[in-house]
Amino acid sequence: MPFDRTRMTINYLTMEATKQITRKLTGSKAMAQALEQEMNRDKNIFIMGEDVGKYGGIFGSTTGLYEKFGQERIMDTPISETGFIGAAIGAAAEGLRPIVELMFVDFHGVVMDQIYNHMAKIPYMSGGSVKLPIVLLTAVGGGYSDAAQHSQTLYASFGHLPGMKVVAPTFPNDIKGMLISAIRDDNPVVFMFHKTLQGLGWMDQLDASLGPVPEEVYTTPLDKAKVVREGKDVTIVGVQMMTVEALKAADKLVERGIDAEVIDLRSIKPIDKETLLKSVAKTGRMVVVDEDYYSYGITAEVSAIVASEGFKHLKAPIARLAIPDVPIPYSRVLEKYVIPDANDIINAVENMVTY
Amino acid sequence: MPFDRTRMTINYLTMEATKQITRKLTGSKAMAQALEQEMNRDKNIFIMGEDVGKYGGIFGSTTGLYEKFGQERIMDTPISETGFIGAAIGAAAEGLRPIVELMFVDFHGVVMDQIYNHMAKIPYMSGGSVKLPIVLLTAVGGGYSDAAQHSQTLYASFGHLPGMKVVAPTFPNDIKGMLISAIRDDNPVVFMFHKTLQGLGWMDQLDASLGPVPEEVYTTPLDKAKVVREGKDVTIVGVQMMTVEALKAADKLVERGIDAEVIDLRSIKPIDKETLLKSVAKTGRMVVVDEDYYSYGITAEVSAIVASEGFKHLKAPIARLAIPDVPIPYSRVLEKYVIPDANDIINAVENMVTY
Amino acid sequence: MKKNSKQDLLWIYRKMKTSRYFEERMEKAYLEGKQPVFNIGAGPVPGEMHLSNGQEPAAASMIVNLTKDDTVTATHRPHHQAIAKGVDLKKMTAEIFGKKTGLGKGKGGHMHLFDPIVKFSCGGIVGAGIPHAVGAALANKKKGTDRVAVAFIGEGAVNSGAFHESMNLAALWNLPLVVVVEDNSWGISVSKKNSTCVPTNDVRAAAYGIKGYGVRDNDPLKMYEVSKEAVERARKGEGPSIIEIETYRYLGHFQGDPELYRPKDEVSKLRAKDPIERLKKYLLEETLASEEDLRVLDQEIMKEVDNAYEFAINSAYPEPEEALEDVFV
Amino acid sequence: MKKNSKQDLLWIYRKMKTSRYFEERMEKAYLEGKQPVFNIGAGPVPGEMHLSNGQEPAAASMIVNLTKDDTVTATHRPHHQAIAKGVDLKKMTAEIFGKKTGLGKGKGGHMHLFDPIVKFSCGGIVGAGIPHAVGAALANKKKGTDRVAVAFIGEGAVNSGAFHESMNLAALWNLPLVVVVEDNSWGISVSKKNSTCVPTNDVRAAAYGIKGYGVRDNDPLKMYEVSKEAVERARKGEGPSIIEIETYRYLGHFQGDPELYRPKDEVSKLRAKDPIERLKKYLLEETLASEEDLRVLDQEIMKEVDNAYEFAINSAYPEPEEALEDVFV
Ligand SMILES: Cc1ncc(C[n+]2csc(CCOP(=O)(O)OP(=O)(O)O)c2C)c(N)n1
Ligand SMILES: Cc1ncc(C[n+]2csc(CCOP(=O)(O)OP(=O)(O)O)c2C)c(N)n1
Ligand SMILES: [Mg+2]
Ligand SMILES: [Mg+2]
Repeated sequence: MPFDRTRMTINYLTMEATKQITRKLTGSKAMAQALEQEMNRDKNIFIMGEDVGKYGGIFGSTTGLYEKFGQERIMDTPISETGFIGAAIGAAAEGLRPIVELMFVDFHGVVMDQIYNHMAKIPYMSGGSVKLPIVLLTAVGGGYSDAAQHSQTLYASFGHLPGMKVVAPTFPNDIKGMLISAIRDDNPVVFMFHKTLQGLGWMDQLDASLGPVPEEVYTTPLDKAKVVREGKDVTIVGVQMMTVEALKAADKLVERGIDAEVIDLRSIKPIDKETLLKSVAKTGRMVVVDEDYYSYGITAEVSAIVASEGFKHLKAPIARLAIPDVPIPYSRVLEKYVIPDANDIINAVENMVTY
Repeated sequence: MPFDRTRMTINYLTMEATKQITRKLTGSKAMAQALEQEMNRDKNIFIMGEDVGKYGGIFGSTTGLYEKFGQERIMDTPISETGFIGAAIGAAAEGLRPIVELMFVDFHGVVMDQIYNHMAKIPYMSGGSVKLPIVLLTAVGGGYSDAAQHSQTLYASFGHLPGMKVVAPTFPNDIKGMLISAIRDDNPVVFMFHKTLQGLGWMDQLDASLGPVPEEVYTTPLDKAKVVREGKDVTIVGVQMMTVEALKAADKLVERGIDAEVIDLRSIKPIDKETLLKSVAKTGRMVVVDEDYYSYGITAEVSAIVASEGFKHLKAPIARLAIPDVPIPYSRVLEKYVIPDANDIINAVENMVTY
Repeated sequence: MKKNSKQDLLWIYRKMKTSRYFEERMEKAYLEGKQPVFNIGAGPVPGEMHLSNGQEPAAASMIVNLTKDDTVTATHRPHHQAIAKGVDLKKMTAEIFGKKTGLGKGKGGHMHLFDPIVKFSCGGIVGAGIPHAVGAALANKKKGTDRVAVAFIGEGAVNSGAFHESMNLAALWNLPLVVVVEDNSWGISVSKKNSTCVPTNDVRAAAYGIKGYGVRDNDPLKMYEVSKEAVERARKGEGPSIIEIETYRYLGHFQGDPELYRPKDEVSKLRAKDPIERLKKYLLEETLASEEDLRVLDQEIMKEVDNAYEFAINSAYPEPEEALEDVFV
Repeated sequence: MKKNSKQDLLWIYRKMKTSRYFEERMEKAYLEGKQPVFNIGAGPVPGEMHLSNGQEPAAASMIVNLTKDDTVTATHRPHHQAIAKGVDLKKMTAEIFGKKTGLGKGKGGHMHLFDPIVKFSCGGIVGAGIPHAVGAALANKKKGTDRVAVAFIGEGAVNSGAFHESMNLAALWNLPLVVVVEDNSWGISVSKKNSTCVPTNDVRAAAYGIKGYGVRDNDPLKMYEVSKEAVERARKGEGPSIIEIETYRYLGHFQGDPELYRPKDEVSKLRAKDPIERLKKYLLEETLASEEDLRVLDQEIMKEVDNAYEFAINSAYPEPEEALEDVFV
């Protein structure tokens, strides 16, 4: 949804290409670069989705690819998610490597059967004889008043179900590396990208959405969390925008004499226990922050893992911040209230250190 | 799917009607009785679903109702879940009170959009001006080799999403009372009934599936767990078949000198924290058992609640037993391995008391 | 055109004009706070904004045949239908501004307008409103009324599974349903040619053994005629039907759409055939109204719309904690 | 019927017979451990069991036109198509018995048979296999082959959204796809009359601008003729088509179905027109085979099937921990 350039100034974050090996890219450009490089490598890869062609993906995931690969490999589809995501399964079973985009994760309900009963289970039900190397790209996240049907993350709705790897990288560098890993994986991978972290000219401009990305091809593991800030007093675990908020909170906590460690979860399924447990063994305290719904979400799973396996290290109960089990409201003041932010994190940490 | 009575002996669990006020009913008969009594009370109630008519519901939920109410109120539908569950929303908005059956919860993926983006959110998005008094009946559970697409419970897939009350009663008495409450509730309620607890003549015969049910109309709260066995050494939390297994385990634990308290969760959303916390304050130990997938499931949410709010009472880490994040396999030996049972619970408890 | 339709045609004109003017103001309101740098989340009207300028005949010429008690379900592009259906304009505008006085107390937003008093709803998921209309039609039938339900959808939505399941149900149960397909040639950037395997969707009525109507070139008069017939048939228990109207999308899919996918002159060609101007000409030619009548009418319309904006702008925002209310009744 | 079809007709006979005999044995195997008290989870073959006795022409008379490299997707009632497609009978039987030697190492079961060597798959969700066939057809086209994909579905599945989305995609992209609708009159207990708003589903081809064929009365010869044409058209790039065959379901929806919803004499009437017997009569009358030829053939078939059962019964069950394998490759 790039804004009409003829009518208005856009704050272009994307930097010009240079000859340097590592340049700064937005999340969206990192995605498009990963896709392009992999499509050049492997002719079996093709992309299907709504508006992935000339439009370049509503959230810029396929920018420029239609021009490079043409409509045979970058296929616009009708609004038939069950049809075309189901078709990806059939094509993958024939040896192709489809990448399909579900425009907003919020629409998963029209196609969940194909995703979780077929894509995720056929490899298992076939005893491993059918491989389904599919990447399901989908945009997640709120914070820009797109209301109840276009603002969700639904991390746990996917994480709960077996047979899919589910990732949600935050920074451009990870976006590229994890997308390449996802494409090369012979299993179904749900690749969630956060709209606000795509660095699009028509959304909030965040520093986090622009970052150094090596020009060459590289892979980043699909099952590892990452310590993005080291600290010793408390561990804050986030994903995507909540990682960004956690870093913001950590910066402010310094002023209050608190040294927070921030973990970017990156992988929703499987969760990287080791990184979490190692951190909590050091800090003894944990806040988990999620842009998904509270109940049965990331805050529950991470708390459960750490409370069980890191029991002896915990100096205080784990704090859970997430959307309080309400649909995401439209009005800015309401939406802001339900999505956790740096202030909420700071409050949670402060309550905790005085526990 | 009652077995052909002309060909084979059936083990009839259902007792003959008597003049007594409370008689023993199976889960299925308890459901049908609740539906019948409420339909007699309120002409706005009608039922739609596949095979709910003459067949009486594949798992006996609507037994005998077609004969009593006719096809205007007990409507067989085509295999069009999005169509008819979506139609329930439209009809509810017009003041009717539809009850719709999704034959197996495993099929939710073809209709999840109607359920979670519309049924669950319209009341909120309308600022409360649209009420949707809908009951979504759906059969859950495995254990009889129905394989990956017909054996799931998916408790957390529903529990994670806001706007629906989600219940999963175990015993006939609760089934009737909670179904009546669900029907009378002005909000969408997902009512999950467990196939094996319906007391059907063609499945495993369990004592738990037959129990005393008052003939008169009564309601049971939709948001309360129930202590079904008092004990002091450890709390075992289950739902439906896992409650049954927990009770079995508790009986055996007595022999080993362990006095277990068993809680039947009953309500998946919201979870009744008070009952859980009260119990753990007494026992200091907890095992959570779930027939749903492990990650982001009931074991996570209950652990997180208790680890956070009951932190100071815990003498050992909470143990989590659930399906180990694999699709449900067909072969009996494999399926038995992935679904927790009394032995698994006993082992978990024994590990825990020696913690 | 029968003589007794004068009132109807003036009504259609009024509703088309109201919608047009309402959206012209919305276009401006939407850009507030988004200049010089566009940011979708900024300004008094944040989020996505789908305007229907050019598509007014689909709504007004159909809904003139409905009463307050008939049901309409609409889409992510709902203003023209909402206005024609008589949704409270003040509350609707307030909702779009995210105010407490809005239809949904600020919780719904522009894609989620619910006015049960006039039985109007819409939503952001393509195709999803059709089953709701089927349910309303079912309720109408069950209650023994002669009320109908009308589902408005885009041509893109016809390729969704929800369409097919709904049409089969409606035909099977012989429900009083009319589905209006607003064929504006585009589903975001995907042309009808690239989404739909048949040239027109009225032929798909054959798959359900029901009536299919086609209206060419955004014609408000023809749309009126055809809708009248379809609604009357539905009222009389003669079953559902599909109407596809070729219509025009003047603006981008949403505000901010760069529209690089369509020919630069497409819109100017369409604007030259503006349906409101065409109807106006017809009204004058047939002396159903005078220039002066229409001038007065236009002023009334502007006043009504301006009042609604004023109400919306002057209303208070909800308190943050109200976010937690209304999940359950 | 052309002369050169002799081989094909004998093949069809063989496949129909194999399926019939396979399922007759299955009916018995399924009841083991379920007598005197029926318990769906008991015995060597637990779980649901959907048999296709009576529906053999749909599968055999279509698949005779396919090669190993063409793709077939089937349903919850998959044995007749699997056998016609040449799925490894031993591994298939072992799978149904839940053995380690099965197609899916015992993880799939009777509704989930996957044999990538002959490009066969099926599944337990109504309608869900159609998009998979679309994807296979798309792959065939992308690879520049003349391979086709055939989706078998029941008449009940035609009312699912998946059907509609798939047909539109296939027609839009002009894919080599044939959808075979096995109309056995019932979707569990719901009759076609109560599920489908049109009498026959071939008319629904009009909604996609493609060819629709109807085959009456379970006729294996007519099915052969029509399928041949549809497959040839698909191979030549002339696009998808729909074939609906009126067929018979001799048994309950699943084993254990009390079948209280259908007339007691329905099945006996159908059985009197058994398609295998009809084809046999035709083969003899047209002297395409002698009684002796067919007797020998029948014996071969029984041996093949008996061997498969023996293999299955003698195979080992998986180890419990193997449940944790194969989630990811
Ligand atoms: C199920 C679903 N898929 C995709 C989208 C994203 N989307 C919103 S509007 C739209 C195009 C709709 O086209 P059409 O039905 O022709 O309506 P129009 O926008 O032209 O009025 C798309 C793809 C959605 N909202 N829901
Ligand atoms: C999406 C979905 N809805 C419902 C079911 C339950 N179900 C299994 S088979 C069946 C009937 C199918 O009828 P039809 O397509 O005619 O096939 P048949 O059984 O007659 O071969 C139903 C409703 C299912 N498996 N999947
Ligand atoms: Mg359109
Ligand atoms: Mg059938």
